Amino acid sequence: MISRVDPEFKQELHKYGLREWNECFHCGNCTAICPLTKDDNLFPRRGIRLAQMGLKKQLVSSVDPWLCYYCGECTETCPRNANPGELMMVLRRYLTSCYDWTGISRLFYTRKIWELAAIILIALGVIISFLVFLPPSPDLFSKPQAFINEQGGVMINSLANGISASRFVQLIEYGDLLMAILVAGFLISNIFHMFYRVILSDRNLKFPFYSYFTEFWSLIYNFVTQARFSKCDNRTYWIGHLLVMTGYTIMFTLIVAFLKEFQIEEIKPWYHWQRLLGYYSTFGILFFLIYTFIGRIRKTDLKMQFSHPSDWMFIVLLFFTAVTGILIHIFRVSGLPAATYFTYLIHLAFLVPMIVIEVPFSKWSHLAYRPFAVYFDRLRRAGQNRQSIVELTPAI
Amino acid sequence: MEFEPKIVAFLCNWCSYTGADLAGTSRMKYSPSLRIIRVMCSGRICPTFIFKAFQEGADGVLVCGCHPGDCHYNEGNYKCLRRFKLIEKYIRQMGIEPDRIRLAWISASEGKLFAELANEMTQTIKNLGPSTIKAQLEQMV
Amino acid sequence: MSEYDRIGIIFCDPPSGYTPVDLSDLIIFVRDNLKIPVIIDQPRYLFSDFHVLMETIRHHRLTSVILAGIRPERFRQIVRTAMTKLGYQAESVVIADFGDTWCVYESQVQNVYELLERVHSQVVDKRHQSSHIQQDTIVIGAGIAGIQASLEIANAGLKVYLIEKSGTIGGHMAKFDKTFPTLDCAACILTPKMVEVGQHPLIELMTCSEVVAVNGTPGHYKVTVRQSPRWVDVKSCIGCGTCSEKCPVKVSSEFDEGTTMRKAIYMPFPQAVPNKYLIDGEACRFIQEGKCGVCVKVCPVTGCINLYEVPREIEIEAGNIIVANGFKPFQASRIDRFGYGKYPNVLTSLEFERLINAAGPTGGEITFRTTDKKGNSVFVNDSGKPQKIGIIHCVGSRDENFNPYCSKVCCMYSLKLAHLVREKLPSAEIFEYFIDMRAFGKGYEEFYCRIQDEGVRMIRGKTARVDQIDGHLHLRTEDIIAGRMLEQDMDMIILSIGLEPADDQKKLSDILGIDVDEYGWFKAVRYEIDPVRTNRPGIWIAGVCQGPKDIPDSVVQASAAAAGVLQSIMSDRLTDSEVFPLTYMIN
Amino acid sequence: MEEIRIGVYICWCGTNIAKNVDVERVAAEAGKLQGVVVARDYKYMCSDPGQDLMVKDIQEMNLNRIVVAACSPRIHEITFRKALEKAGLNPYLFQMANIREQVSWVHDDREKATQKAIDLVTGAVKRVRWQEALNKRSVKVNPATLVIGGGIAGLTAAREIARTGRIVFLVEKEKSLGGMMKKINRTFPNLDEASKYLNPIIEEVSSHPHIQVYLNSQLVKLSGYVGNFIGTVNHKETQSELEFGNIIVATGLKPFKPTPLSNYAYKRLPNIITSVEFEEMLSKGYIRLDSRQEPKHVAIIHCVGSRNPDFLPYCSRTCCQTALKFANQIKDLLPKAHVYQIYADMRSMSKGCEEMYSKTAKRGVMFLMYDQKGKLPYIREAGKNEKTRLVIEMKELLSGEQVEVTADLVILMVGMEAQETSKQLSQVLGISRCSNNFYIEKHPKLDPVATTTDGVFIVGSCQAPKEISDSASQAKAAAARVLAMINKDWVEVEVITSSVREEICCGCQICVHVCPYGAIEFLKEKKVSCVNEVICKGCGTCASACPTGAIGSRHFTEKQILAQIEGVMLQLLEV
Repeated sequence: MISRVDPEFKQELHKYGLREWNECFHCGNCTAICPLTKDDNLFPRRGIRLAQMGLKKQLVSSVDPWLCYYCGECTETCPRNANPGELMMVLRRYLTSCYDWTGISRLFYTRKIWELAAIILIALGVIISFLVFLPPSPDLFSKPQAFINEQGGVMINSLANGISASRFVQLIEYGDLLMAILVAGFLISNIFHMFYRVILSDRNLKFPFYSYFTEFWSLIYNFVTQARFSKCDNRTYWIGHLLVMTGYTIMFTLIVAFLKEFQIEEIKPWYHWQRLLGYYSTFGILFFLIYTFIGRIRKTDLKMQFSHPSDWMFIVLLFFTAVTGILIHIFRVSGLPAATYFTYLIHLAFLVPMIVIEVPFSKWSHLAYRPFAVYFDRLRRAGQNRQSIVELTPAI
Repeated sequence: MEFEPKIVAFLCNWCSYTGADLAGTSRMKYSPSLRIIRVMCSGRICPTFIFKAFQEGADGVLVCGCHPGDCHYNEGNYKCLRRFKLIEKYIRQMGIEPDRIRLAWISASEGKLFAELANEMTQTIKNLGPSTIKAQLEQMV
Repeated sequence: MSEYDRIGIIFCDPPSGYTPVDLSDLIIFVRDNLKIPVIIDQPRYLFSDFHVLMETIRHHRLTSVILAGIRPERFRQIVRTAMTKLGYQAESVVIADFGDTWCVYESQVQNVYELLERVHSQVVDKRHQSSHIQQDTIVIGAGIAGIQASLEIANAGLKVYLIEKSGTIGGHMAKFDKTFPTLDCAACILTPKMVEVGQHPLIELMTCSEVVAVNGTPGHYKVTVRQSPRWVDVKSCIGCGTCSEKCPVKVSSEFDEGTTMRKAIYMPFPQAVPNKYLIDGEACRFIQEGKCGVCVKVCPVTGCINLYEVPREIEIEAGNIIVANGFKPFQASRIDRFGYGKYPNVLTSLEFERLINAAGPTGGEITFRTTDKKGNSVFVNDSGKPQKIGIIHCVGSRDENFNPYCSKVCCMYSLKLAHLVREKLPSAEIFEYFIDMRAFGKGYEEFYCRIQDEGVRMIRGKTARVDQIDGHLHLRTEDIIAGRMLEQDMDMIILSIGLEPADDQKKLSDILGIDVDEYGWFKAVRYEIDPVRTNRPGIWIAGVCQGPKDIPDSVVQASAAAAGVLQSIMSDRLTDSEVFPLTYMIN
Repeated sequence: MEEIRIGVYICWCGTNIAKNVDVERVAAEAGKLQGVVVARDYKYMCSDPGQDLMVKDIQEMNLNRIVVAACSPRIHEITFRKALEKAGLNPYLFQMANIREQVSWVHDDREKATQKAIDLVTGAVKRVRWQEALNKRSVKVNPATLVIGGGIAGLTAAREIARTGRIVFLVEKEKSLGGMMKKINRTFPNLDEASKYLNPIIEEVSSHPHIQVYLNSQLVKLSGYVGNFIGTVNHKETQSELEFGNIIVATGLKPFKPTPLSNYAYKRLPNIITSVEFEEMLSKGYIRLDSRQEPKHVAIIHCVGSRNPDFLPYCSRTCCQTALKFANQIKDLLPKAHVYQIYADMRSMSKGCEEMYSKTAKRGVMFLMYDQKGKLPYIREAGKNEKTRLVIEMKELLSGEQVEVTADLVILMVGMEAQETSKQLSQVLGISRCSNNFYIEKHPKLDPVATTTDGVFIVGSCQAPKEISDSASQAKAAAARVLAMINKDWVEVEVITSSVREEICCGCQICVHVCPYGAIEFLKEKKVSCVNEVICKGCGTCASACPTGAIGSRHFTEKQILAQIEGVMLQLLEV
């Protein structure tokens, strides 16, 4: 089928960051030097080609950008300094905005103030609803001892005025559940949209039905271990990424699913599972955040040189959430109920927007898209049961 | 041993000899039966050369010149054409098959043509078999 | 003064306020005594209409003009413009100012005559003095361009000093086996020219010499040349080679690009000109530590080898200098992902050129590179023949991290190498990895099609890295046209390295005062229509030192530079940088 | 008759000859021939040591005939003749056998090739016995020069020579000077005005006292030889006779008419123009469609006609770089326009052109690669509701997608082909043309501006398409040759003219009518013919027409050729 070349597409792509990649003259050096490329995934050159020619349909239906983990070697050795690595980053942002059928992420990516406004709006919404439903009890300041339990820590669930501890936790749980459903709904619909674009819209792609399941293990395996990331030479990124990923998932599951066991009144000894998990995930998140902050500021490493606002937004929110989380814990242990209450409030004010905005519409969505991309790629590969048409060279 | 004909070829220096050199630089392979003699112009080739070649036992004679109009000396190849027609008639009386001699125009850029011509002529001479002129002359003397 | 020179004198009208005076006797004096052929008396209209002035000068075929009268310099500028438009020097316009005393009294008439006489003799002498520009020419660098330029000038009957840094002339072309696109052997083209240079009475060849200082004015350059010692007397050496056999020191031969070893006392290559031996100062034990001296003992000609020879400086007078110091190949080791230097069978194209050359280390056989007992890598005949050869284009060229320009010749010589491999190893598989195939010249495209028909696989896609895995050279390339990743195991890799300015280019540009472009190549004043003229009159550039180009273009540029030299010598004046009428001054 | 002592030298030419010919055996066989005193083989006969070997033999064994079996005499006959002169032997007592181009390079069977080489060497040895000493004639050179063609090459050559004060006749068939460069608006890579360079030269040449310019005139007849040519020039229905010493041909080239390539629909669909027409539009300072609006989509298609075996099988060298220049000019004039470059190989290799390529890419030009050997891009009319009138369909190689490109204006980078007058002029000058009708240079590397005819030089694009700077360099190179000849004031002329042995001339005057140059007069009183050696060019037609063999051309005498025929066939006896 014939597709029409569209020179306007370049201007549109420029909004997603990085202007100079058009002088690529297709020498194939980046695809050859990248350790992750295989026969059908000839990224990053194919991505550059489609972007240069403005073939939107082919671009959106290719999963290549998600298979690149930006080790930066291609940009280093590119003879024309056309930043192929950074273009892959740009294409990931573009694909995120394409998969999102609501069009919100396109809005966030192209006009940064919308994203900021949305975050502030949600934060205010959280604060107000929190203050309305769970108002601070008046004697927080006058009689702080009322909230101290026998170990000297603050009973976190009974800080609200006239609301029993269990009711308090229940309300928070309802909020979390609501948020989780909302986020999951958007994310899964986007994934299905991605599935439609990558697999279904390609008429002549046929593959056995059972391969849906046989290949499913790859989704899980990649989600958990990010095996592909380990193939890049610089492994510290991979370890940092593993830490923050596990830490985040633990915190997320604790809050949404096991809030009752996690947010309890008495202060457990430090070796209790609940504390240990808390410490591990905060350490993981903090390690990653510090490493990324330094990298993005010093711009020594290639992948850190072009920071799009959406990258900063996501790290800043995560950072404040983590910091406020730690503060809550400190205030609880040291018995300061008022401080605990208000930091808890701020903690939520950062946490909720981060999850509601970042996960489905912005950078954080790659946690879903990357494993699915590997999964869809294996589906396509199973479909074509690749035999090379052109027997040019016996590629050993 | 399979009969390997010997053909004497008179090539003019400006066009056909350059064409033969071009066949060489382009590494075109042709049969080694040709024995090339360089003259300044095809007009220089006189009947005695052709008869001398047959007398010395040549199985065929090839005369090459520039394309009409391209001759470095304006008219040399026209004179050669006229003489060749005369010789063609004359050698029939001497009992030499007319196919044993041949006239061809080769320009400086037709290396390929020269190679094909050499192969083609070798083939025709092979079909005709060795020339018996030399043997007959030795019997007479 | 050559017969083409004609002087004209114009008596200008006096400025307003003076009455024109009869100059008949002055004109008679000028015509009879000074014998000036063209005399124009107080032309009222001449200087107002530029084209009439041009027409008059052209009609009388004037080559220099004397403006006489009262304050005639009013008209100097317009006459100068006319003369420069006609291609003459601006200095060919001279002023004879009678001062304010225009009235012709006895006393003033005499000094007017003397003034005219002095001005006239000054013009005649000036033509004499400027006609004596130095007839000799210095050519720096004896590659194919330097050789061609020297022959063009010497065959016109003028003396040439050919200054060559290394021990022999021939430059890089002497190292090649065949040349594209006609595949005739480089030696067959170059050696006769080298012989002609060696035997030419008017060419003085100075090897192992470098230009260290240039002063003097254009047309009269005084050049100091530092000749480092050969330690072997060129005249008496009979080239028997016994000294080289006995010499204990072995170093890698730079002529063979390190593929073979040579002795400290050596002849660069069998067809070298001068065909004599010389000693490599760094390698010779005697010169470094004062030990050995075996060569002196075995040399049949007494006194031929003089190990105490010292460098000497020679002063040469020259009218013109042609710079043709060639280029330096790109160091392939600068790109470590190709593995040059780490893996023995990754060769540069120049090394392969020597390997495949009949006079090369293996007599033209293509064999693997192995290391001998002493650890230096050599080619020996029985080290096995490679079956799969890859040629990687644009190594170091078209690359912003190294040289952003295109070196123009690598595509074509890679095709040629592929053909030579096909000729020597008919069963070998040959791959060429390129970005754009640049076969632009006469017969180049046909050559490219012929090589493709011979079964050389052209893969559009530049190889990124070469790793040696269990003896094979593992190659990763993206085959763009077929849309596949190629992981191949090769036996031998040839890197088509690009061209870079020579090491001494910066030094030379400072000494000669000619400017270089941002990559270090010499810059022509008006590259579009005159690529050989530099910003200093009398100094010309030719060949690759001006920018990467192939052999036919270098030869043509050498002759073009020779044209500039011949023209300046034969026309007795040195045209400074392009003589353009004022309106077209180039910024 | 002095005793004939022949030296035979067989050259290896590296491996070129030694690969297919058993050189030692040829030398051995040659050694057995009658009169051969020494027969050697050496790796590079044309090199310094090779020639010294020969000179030493001549002096020590006082040889008086030399045969060298090596490459073609057209390349190194002069070299070896010089070596003979150095050894004090007359250069014409020398014969070459071509065993490289005509033996080792064209036959694989080593045995038969060696046999053929032996035959050729035997023929040469037998022939060299009958060769006599001849002395080259040196002739005074007329300092005037004829330059044919008024393009940048012709103008530069004329100016370089005229500046030394010598007369130049400049013949131009058009009515104005400037040639192809006049049609060009700007030059690459720095986008300078072409007229900024061209006009001063035209001005200087047309007003130079030593240059006589003949506009809309052509050279129709030429006679004489190097240093003393006489040419008749048709000049506005008058004919003028000119005398000059050298000829510099600078007739340039013409653009290819793309009409036969139907897929480009040239002249069939609107707004499809060639690169030359686009240059005219640019020199007017604006870019307009037929409908007077400014185009929004401009497509530039490369290799139209070039690299195409049915039309121009060669690469026209300058169109890629011109196309990049066009892209920059379009972006300057129409910042909002979209430019597409549809190319096969981007051949931007000249100085500064790779940087121009990357600059053009930075400005957002879209490069699409098509397979020049496969299906060419196809231009068709766009549908009714389309924004643009034209659509180009092509298979894009870099992405592997079948794409279509919308275009308002399509510029075809047409190839360059030889002038149609080149056939007629090559016959007048007696120089040969290659298969693409460009003139053939004597040797691309040894002698790139000379031709096989001495005194005739070819410069600029009449030899092959090339850039302006290369044309100017070639013009100066030819000027150097001419100036060198003028400066030396004499030139050696081939001496193989005819001569008459009056004792056996029967006065039949056949030779007088046969000679194409009228160089033979019939002396009434002696009743014999006599050759005017100045006019005779040595073609030898008279020698073969003479019934008694009285008239013979030197160096190609009857005896010598008959002896060579004998020699060539001699081997038949022993085998």
